[in-house]
Amino acid sequence: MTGTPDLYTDGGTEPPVVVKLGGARAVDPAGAVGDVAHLVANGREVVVVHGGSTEVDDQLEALGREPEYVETPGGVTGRFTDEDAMEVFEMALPGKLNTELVVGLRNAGVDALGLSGVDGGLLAGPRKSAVRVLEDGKRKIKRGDHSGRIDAVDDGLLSGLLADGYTPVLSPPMLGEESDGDVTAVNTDADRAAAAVAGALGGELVVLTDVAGVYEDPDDADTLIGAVDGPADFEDLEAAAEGFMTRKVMAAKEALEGGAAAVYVSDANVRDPIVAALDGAGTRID
Amino acid sequence: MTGTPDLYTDGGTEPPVVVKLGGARAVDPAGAVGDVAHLVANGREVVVVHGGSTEVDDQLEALGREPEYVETPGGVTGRFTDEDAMEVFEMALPGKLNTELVVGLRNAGVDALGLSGVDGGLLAGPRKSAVRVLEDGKRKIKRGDHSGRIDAVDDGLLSGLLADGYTPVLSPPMLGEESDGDVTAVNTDADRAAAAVAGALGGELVVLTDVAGVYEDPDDADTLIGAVDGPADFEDLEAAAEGFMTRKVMAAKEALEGGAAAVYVSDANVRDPIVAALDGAGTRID
Amino acid sequence: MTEAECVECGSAVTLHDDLEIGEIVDCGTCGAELEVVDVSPPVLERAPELEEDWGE
Amino acid sequence: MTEAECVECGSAVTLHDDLEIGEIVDCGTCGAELEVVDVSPPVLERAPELEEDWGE
Ligand SMILES: [Zn+2]
Ligand SMILES: [Zn+2]
Repeated sequence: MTGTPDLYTDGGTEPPVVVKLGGARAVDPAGAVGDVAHLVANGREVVVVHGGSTEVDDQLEALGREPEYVETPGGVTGRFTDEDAMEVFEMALPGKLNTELVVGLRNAGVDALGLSGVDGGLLAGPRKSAVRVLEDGKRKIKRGDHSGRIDAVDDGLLSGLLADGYTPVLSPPMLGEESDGDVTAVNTDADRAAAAVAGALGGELVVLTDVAGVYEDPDDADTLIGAVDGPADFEDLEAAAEGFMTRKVMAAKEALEGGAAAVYVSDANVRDPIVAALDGAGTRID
Repeated sequence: MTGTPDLYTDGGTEPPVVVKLGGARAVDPAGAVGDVAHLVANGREVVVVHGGSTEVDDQLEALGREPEYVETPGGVTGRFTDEDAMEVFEMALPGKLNTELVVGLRNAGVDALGLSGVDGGLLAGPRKSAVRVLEDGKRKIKRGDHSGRIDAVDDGLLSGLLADGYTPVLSPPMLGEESDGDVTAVNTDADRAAAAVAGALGGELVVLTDVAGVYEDPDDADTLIGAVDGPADFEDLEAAAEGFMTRKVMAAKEALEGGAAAVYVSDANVRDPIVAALDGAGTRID
Repeated sequence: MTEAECVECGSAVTLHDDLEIGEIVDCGTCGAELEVVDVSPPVLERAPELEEDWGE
Repeated sequence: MTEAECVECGSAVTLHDDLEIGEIVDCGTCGAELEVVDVSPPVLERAPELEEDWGE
């Protein structure tokens, strides 16, 4: 999907870069913040997307509440976000983390502007309030979840802000559409949010994580997969991905299917991590 | 400052309306939310500004911390916002309250988009970290406060969003500029933030509160001041204002000096409170 | 042991005693997945198909 | 009772015993407002002018 340079709205030949920063404690944004500043100073359009699952847990615990995780029959573990948890989610992500990241980027010279997925209906899709869970070996339907999957991105809002020189800093929640037409703030995975944004903008998606990329064998540093080109390669990648990396690979697939130019999964904890990723340090998926 | 209609960017003759919703529990935003929807549906540009001091206190208490208030030698009581309190402030205002208000407005059909003052450097000015306080009868300098006063509004950002059909929903913190050039998220009064925005946009400022307006004698409902026109009237208003109303009147003054078309102080808890205010239900200041 | 009727094929579905609301049981006859929406007396509905999804 | 020098006029300023850092004292000679920036030994600086301001 890359190869031939196209002309973008800014008159340049490079697509916007969508950078996903981790919520995991292992992912230090300091290097990434300076790197975003370099890219922007060099005229590149950048959108930053961040998660913050551990911060949600920390704040729940500070408030004396217990984070609730459920296992689905398929073996996926995920947060169950009831109404109270959603409130803490809003406090942790668009509240604390987004504000701090915007301030950090502004101190690096970036005209950063924070938005959650509810703002302007930026990240929208159907709300899912029921989940299938496995509890004590029993399959159950559990209701009251606040989650959803993005099926629409207001790319016009982002393009407008980018054209005006702002660097959007995005975070969950997304805008969940109920069957009765009402909307609610709901949880969504930040990797997939970044993928949806990269797809909508035709951008390059850089997913920064706490390992160097996707490995054929995670215990063998020599088996880092450098480039994934075409369906056969991608099947190998899907087979190789384990644990949390499965989600990164699924996000990569969604980004490319949505129109992203390329996806990079790479290490956050190196010097200039975004430029390193774009230069091929981690796993590149086309 | 009103009287002769001017042409505004939307081609209409009416300036934007800047609505300040309370943070106080007494101010129910439900009526205001529907009213914003009416105004927007009728082609009026609206900017919403909200506070949320009681929510900050509630969250501090839920986290087992004590809200800290100080008294200045001049008798003004205000929050002392240390670094920890600022974090909770971010969680309560741009996190929880702003997200909930944006969702509420979207459910009323408004294309609402939330921003804090740090986003895009929207509300900026010098940070003040030292305050003069009166403690046990002693005057002291207390350092480590996170507060500031807005001296610049990015009105271009707001105009652009309004022209694109969005209704900005703004909240503190503001972007505090340190003497070394760094920036920090800092506390600022939401009434004065609304005043700064109304001034920058040449808008009409509607300050919704839990009383009908400014009274000559707060204990006598017949003494509501209906219209304040000119400096002599304004001096009477300043003399009449007591307690928290002193701050509303000071905000009104700042708004008008900054270029606002008019200021209305009026009751939030009536039907269609914004339209009622614009129609003269409360105190109108020119 | 109690029984309830499968909403898909009408067969009797045998249910264990400590049945919980929200639990999913399979119809032994037609294989439909049924959600327990009430327990006394037991009421079954077709269990909704739900994608495996997750948030932060 | 201790003393410290006024940074504005050089006069000796008499200080009470339970002096705290941050406290503001007035110079009896020139009237300057002085901030106690250290207590042992006491050090005075010109107290900053600060506007009355407040947040949420
Ligand atoms: Zn059946
Ligand atoms: Zn002196």
